[in-house]
Amino acid sequence: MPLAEVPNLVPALPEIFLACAAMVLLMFGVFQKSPNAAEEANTARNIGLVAVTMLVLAVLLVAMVGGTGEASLYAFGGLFVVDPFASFFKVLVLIGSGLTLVVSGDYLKRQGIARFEYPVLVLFAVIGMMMMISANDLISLYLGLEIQSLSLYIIAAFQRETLRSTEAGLKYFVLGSVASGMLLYGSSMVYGFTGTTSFSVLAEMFAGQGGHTPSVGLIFGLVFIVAGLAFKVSAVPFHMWTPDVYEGAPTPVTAFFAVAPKIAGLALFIRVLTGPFGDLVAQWQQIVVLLSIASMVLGAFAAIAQNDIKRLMAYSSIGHVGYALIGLAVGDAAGVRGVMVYMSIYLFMNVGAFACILAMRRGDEMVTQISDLAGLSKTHPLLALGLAVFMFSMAGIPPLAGFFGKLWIFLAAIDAQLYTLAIIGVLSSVVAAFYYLRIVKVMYFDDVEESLDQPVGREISLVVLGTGLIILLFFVYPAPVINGAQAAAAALFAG
Amino acid sequence: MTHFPILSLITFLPLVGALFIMAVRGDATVVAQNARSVALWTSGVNFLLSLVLWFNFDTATAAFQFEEKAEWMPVFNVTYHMGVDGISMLFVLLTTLLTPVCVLASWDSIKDRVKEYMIAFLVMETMMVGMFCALDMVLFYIFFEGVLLPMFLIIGVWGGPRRVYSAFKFFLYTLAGSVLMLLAMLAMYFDAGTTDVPALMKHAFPVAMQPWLWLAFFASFAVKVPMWPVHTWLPDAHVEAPTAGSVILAGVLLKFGGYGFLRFSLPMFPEATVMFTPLIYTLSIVAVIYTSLVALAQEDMKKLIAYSSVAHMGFVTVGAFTLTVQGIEGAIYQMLSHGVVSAALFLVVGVVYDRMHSREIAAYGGLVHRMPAYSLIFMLFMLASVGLPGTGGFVGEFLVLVGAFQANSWVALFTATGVILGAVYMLFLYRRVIFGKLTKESLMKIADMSPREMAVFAPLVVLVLWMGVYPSSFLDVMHVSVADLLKNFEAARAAAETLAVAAN
Amino acid sequence: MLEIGLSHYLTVAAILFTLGIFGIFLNRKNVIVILMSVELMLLAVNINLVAFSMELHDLVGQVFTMFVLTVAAAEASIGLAILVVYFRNRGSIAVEDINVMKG
Amino acid sequence: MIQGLAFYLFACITIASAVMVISARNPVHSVLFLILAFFNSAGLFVLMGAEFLAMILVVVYVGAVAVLFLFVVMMLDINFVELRQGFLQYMPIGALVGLILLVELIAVLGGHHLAAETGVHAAAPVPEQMTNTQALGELIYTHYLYLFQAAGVVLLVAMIGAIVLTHRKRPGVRKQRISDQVRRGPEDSIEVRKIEPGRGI
Amino acid sequence: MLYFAAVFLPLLGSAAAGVLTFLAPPVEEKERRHRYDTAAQWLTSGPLLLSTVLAWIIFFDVTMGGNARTVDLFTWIDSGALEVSWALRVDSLTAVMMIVVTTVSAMVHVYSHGYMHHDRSIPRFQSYLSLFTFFMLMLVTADNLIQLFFGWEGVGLASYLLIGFWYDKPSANAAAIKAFVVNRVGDFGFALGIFTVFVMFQSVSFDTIFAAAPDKADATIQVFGGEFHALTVACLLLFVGAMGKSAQLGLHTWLPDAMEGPTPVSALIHAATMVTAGIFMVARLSPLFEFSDTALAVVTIVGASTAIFAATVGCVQNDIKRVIAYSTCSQLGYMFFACGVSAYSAGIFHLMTHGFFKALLFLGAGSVIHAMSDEQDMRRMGGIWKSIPVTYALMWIGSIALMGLGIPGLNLGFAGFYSKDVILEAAYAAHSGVGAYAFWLGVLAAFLTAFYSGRLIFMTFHGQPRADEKVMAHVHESPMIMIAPLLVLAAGAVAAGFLGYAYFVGHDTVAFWGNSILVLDKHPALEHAHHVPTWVKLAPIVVGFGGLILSFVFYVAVPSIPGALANFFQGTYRFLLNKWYFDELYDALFVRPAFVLGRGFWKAGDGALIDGVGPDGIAAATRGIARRAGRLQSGFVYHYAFAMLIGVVVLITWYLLSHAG
Repeated sequence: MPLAEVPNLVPALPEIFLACAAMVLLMFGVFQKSPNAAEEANTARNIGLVAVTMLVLAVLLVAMVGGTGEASLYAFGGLFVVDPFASFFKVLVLIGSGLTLVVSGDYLKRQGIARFEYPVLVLFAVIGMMMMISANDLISLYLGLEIQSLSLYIIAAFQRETLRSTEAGLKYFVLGSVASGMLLYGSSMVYGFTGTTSFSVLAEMFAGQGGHTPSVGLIFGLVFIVAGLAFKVSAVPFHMWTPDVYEGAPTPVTAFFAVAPKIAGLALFIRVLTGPFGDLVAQWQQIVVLLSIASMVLGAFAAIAQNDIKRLMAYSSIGHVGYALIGLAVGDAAGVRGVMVYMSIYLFMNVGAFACILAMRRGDEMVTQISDLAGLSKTHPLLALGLAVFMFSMAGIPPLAGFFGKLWIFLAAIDAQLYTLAIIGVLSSVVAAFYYLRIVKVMYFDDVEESLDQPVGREISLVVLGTGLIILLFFVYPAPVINGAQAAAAALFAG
Repeated sequence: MTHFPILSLITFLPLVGALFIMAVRGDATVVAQNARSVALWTSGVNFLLSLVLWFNFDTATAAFQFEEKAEWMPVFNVTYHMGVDGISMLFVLLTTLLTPVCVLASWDSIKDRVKEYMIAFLVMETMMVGMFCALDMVLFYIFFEGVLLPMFLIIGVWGGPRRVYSAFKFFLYTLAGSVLMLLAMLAMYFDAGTTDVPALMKHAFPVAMQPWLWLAFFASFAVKVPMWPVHTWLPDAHVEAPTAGSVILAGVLLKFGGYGFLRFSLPMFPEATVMFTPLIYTLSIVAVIYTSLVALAQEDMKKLIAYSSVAHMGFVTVGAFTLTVQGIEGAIYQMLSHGVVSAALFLVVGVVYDRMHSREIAAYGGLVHRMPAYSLIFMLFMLASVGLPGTGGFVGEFLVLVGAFQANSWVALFTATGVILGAVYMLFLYRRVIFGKLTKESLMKIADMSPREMAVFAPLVVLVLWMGVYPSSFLDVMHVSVADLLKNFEAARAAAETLAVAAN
Repeated sequence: MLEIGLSHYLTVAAILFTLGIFGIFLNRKNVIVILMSVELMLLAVNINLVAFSMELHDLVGQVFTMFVLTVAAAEASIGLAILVVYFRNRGSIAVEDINVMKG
Repeated sequence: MIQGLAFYLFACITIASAVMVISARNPVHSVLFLILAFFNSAGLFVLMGAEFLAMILVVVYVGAVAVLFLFVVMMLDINFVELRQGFLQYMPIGALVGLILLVELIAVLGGHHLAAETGVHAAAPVPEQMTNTQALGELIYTHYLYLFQAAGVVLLVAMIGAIVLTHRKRPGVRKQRISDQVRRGPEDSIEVRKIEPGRGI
Repeated sequence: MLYFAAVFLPLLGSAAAGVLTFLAPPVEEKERRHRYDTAAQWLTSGPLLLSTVLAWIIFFDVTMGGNARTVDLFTWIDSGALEVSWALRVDSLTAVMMIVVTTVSAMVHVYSHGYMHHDRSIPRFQSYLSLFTFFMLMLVTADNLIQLFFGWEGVGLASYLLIGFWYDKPSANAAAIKAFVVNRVGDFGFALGIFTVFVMFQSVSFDTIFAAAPDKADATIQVFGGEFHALTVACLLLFVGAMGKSAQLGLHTWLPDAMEGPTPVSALIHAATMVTAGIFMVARLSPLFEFSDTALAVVTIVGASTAIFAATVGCVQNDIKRVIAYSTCSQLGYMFFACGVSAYSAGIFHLMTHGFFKALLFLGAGSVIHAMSDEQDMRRMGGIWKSIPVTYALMWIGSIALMGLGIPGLNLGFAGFYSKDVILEAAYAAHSGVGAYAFWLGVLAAFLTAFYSGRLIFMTFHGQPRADEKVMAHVHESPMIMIAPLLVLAAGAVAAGFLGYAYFVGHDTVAFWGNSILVLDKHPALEHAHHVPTWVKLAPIVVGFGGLILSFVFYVAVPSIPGALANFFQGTYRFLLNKWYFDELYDALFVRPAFVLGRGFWKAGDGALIDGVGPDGIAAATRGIARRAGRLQSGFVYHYAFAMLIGVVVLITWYLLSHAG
């Protein structure tokens, strides 16, 4: 066997860059002398800012790598792939992580958990996600997933002095491990029944099969993989961890959870189902449809009874995943394009909404009850406006961006003649509108009981403003996102 | 035609005004005052601009005019396409007229959060005008739904004691209706390959598909109209909304449904339209009789007028589905005149509500002693609502009934009973509020209308008489478009029949 | 009967896997046992992978197994760390006690 | 023959220990049974010709992971008498669902025969002349270099995590600071005092 | 221009007075207020008098000069085939109506100066009166059905406003609403009739439909689930409108109540003009009615029945105005059955004469009421003829005209003599079943008419004074401004019949009417009316004198008889006194159920059913589901894991069953 030639590292440049950056920051943090808590927080803040910068640079790198013009770049012997689809999602993940990192600084400091490990772990999680997105092999999928998951377990429990945070971490960990186990078990079966773990080979293998039904064992494996992935994107019935973890984890972590891993998970979900198993769409479509319906319906109904806004956002995210899964269930370029548009918009809505939640402080204590928002429109008019925009957008009311997300999804569903799915989708969106409206109602219609603290942090204001404008004005010029998604989706199915 | 994007200007000018108001800062009272002025100026100028449409409108063609088209979402083949024809142009004018009226009507009655209020109204104007101008389904839907946002806030923030319930009911009811329409639109897109309304009007949808599409659109429009039995949101919304909110709700929002039927259901699904006409007739007749009777039993002025709106809109739906020239023109006319009359009636209620903060009919009586001018104006609009010849209300009702009689004499018979019942409840209302001895202590000092209030009513008074005496100025606008609509309808029907024959 | 084939190994793995899952949801009292159950599941996966690798004459399965082992170790350490901090807050690791958040 | 017997031996013990892991009253026992299960699985690995993995299993799992478990179990001073009640609370339904799964798995896997299209794709066929260890090494450091590095990241993350979560600075604790010790010179540790004769200290 | 001025001058006056209503100072400033009141009075009366002069000029121009024409103003409604213009169509029929309307209206305007002297809102009253006149003129000058409908509803509105003029009085308000609504019921039929006409002819213009009517004589139409003779359907529906406006049996209930309005209003609207619009309409549409024997028969029967019904009720009423109101009702019945036997011109003739003498009676009654300090109950009058001799004399003139008394041999009598006789003769001459029915009921009604007219005179002016001292002390003759119009009307009541007979129904009739009225040759009742047996000619007069004498006996000679009779025939008396229980019947049949249904639909239908099952029900169910979904999230890790397991198992099992199975 010849000695390994130097592999082509270019496609993985963003990941490598981030990994190096993370380790440098780690070193820097470790050897930085921080005599007292304030100093330590300051260091953490600086490292956080550097991390954000790194993420921004990574976006540029992704654009650079993805912009080389070729449809798909393979690296490391085909274990790693970069295509427009991957680039698109990586950019989303990077933006989401960056924004959540920006808004988290203030919170961490106030809660006394501003430690440099936080941004570093976020960076590692991002690396994991990017690996997931670029995975072209079951093993790289698994490792990426684990890097991400391990980092997330840790930051979920990051506020280690509180019971809630640690309980969130514990629950997430236990259930996450089970899900990983299932995913692995499924992977092993797929490997066993096909003899390969490479997505490309798998795709080739099934490409010519046509109507031939694959072996039951393979499908079993697929079901287990789907279950594991469904857990990561918190699709019903693998969603049970979501509300508890969202509620318990520190709010910036929740914001991060709601955005980046979900997007990466969906990307992975799409990659796995449409890539290697793309020709088995008939086998998995029904499964995804079931997951989708269950998620939409549960997301819509369960959120109504919530009083904690973070918990509500958890159910909301479950519902959103349900919609995104409609696009996946369609299983063609239109569907994937829908998911991509949907997730792009979802990203900004959620970041914005969580930024607003992060601004909820009373008497220097963070609060998360919905009733705490009462009369926000009088005390913090712009914040209230922002949150209202996000809520309406999530409810899918035009002309806000959320509507367009749903539009593209339903467009794909109708095209694929999944009428029942579409009808359940729109009806559950009406139910869901109820609880989004409830938040608007609390902010606008109810009277102030006890005002939240002024002022709102600068980063949060900026993020709310920025994301709010994006959501508000998306309709003016939607072409970049849609065209990007279109190209990416087309590339995914072409290659 | 002019290439100046006049429709976009009219549509988005209010939004500019809203942004301007948003930028206003400073002392609370100054901000409020400035917000009011800006809103009034913006909407006023917008009205004047919309008159350009009126004067430059070519009544000889059925084609869309003042068209604008721009790329928007090329992947989906969705364009930014605006334009008006004889059916929609007048609604644009109605909207631009009513908005300044509303702003003026809220001048003193809204004291809390004036800035937000005015912004909401201007945003709403944008949505409403856009809805009537949109010639692309997606664009249409965006405006159609977008109205919910400001209206939800207007009811919820500035409304009465049960505003939360009403606002939610309004929002969710209408949303539930329209999401199904959205799906139908998407299905249409895949059948026709475009979302362009003029193109879709020419497209022949498969007969098997039409009933479903029709029903989905019906779900949306029926709620908006509102038709019995999905009308219950309306009384609640009206009762709780602030005066100007009710005005816009009754004056413009209810027209969305009727307009939608004419713009989509009729021209695009002719087969299904014919198939479901009995359903429409039945529901409309029930609406007319049932809600008229309900109106009779009301104790709240606004609720009574709200129920009367349901009854009047029953005429509209009957008219639209008679598929006769008179019926359709009558339906449009009825919508326009109802837009003016019901708006005015809500303003009428608002006048006394501002003074007494009660809408209970029982709280009033003998107002004519203190408020003669008010009584006169109330009388005028009450009569217009009753459909007295010489007022706008008559022409629409009459044309609808003429059309209905040609289509189905039973429908005309039952619908016409609404004319009798309408007289009963309106006169009864008027009598209880205006006539009688002035005995209530609280009313002894009530003042007649102020000049500002007069100014609010002036355009409406002129309009309602104008519409009654010389309706041709409005009917002329719609003739060609309606004729064209019917011509295409018949052609589509004929084509479908030949197809069916050929298939056999 | 004594001819040992792939199916035998797979069956063993399936039983182990099921036992692992059993351990997770039947266990009421001790989180550590849950962690051990997870290890059992991963063990089952490893047996599967190695068995397939043997059958297919392909080393990829074994490579996969090695990574699984690595990750499993990392996972165990993090799991135990979380458990420790949880215990510090709650003073218990009974599974039934982990329900501050619900609904 | 011997292989068969060995398989049944290892398999039975593995499964029996697994049962004990989840049903033992005392977590310490559970850990010990886990170790037993691992040992026997290592035996199965050997039977399948994966000697390196068998060794790794023993070293990593038994040597590190299981011991870690044991350590934590001991560290968390738990009253074992209270535990393990209500074990059978949801047994029937749980068992039912679990059994369904098991039956389905065995039904599918037990009757496993490789599909016709498989086997041809062996990406890394087992080389004949090399030992298992060597072959794996060749593979990991070349073709799977990327994943090898990734595994490193996983471990790094785990390390950071473990430290960040459990490491506590205790203000009262004295720690050895080597750099301080090294930097310490005579100047700041020795004070030279002139003592006038005859006066004493 | 002439036409235009004649029609629109009243509107101008109305508007001017309307403006004054708002400019007028408060009642407290008596002097200034008075100036405004006077101004308003003359601003309305002036144009109206002018309009009257113009109307007479037009009348002579049209009837004598034969210059019937139509002036198109501008388009009104134009939708598809439905093209309607505002137009002034003036032919003989219109001209007759115009003089009746303007003359009576002018007199009433002037009379009101005195009668309303003490009222608080004189400008408003005058404005309403002029407004009414305008609408009435629009009605009679309509050249199409829809403009007719405009005037039709417009006079209804004016009637509503004027009945409810004293808005403090709940009874007045109720009466006003009742009038409007009952009229609406009629208009409902009218409107449907218009639709039928439109469907048949694709036009609503008189010229077009009259020209096309003969061709459609046998046409049928598919309406209301059956196929009917088209013109019959149209005419019957239109006649429903006429019934409402002209207070015919069934839709008459509003008229007596309408007496709640000021007396000049009763004279103008509810005696002379508005209520005759129905007759006008039937006459105007004679080219349609002529082709439908069924419709004509119905008209005859309804008219005759109303005539007798109202007369019976009129005999027992005690309110002076109500007696006259029922009398009006009854006389309108005459006019209708005249039309019903195709003697349209006779009907119109009676309309005109009736306009004069009935206005006279009403205004006379007003004068009495004025004199009696607003007392309307005849039981509290009596013995005042000496105090108000002029009024007394005028009332006699009016009553005699109403009774239709005259000297048969000389053919000499007051107005009613000519017109009523010719109607009865025409009914007899129709030689048909319905004609005979009409004739005999008409004769009987003539008897009753004489009886109640006499009763009115005797109860009011003769016998012992039954009012209290204070009132009696105040009894005084009305001022000149009130008497003068009475004199003018009296002149009409005396001479109109004599002067008009030849033109309206006599040998000049064809030239007079031009082609404004169509009578088919197969309906020669009017021609034959001149050649009926003598007993037919004598019968009305004989019964008239009989009635008068009977009333004299009852109320002057032996005043105890009525009471005794009432006691003896208690049932009948009650029945009559309560106006055949029509109001009670309608109340039970329509009014109450409407309110009950309304409330029921509101509370049970909207509230419980639609909202309960619909939005509220769904909302409650949603909340329920939400709570249950929340409870599913128990917080226990093992439940969560179990859910995942179930998820996997379900998916696998489902797959096995559906795919591999």
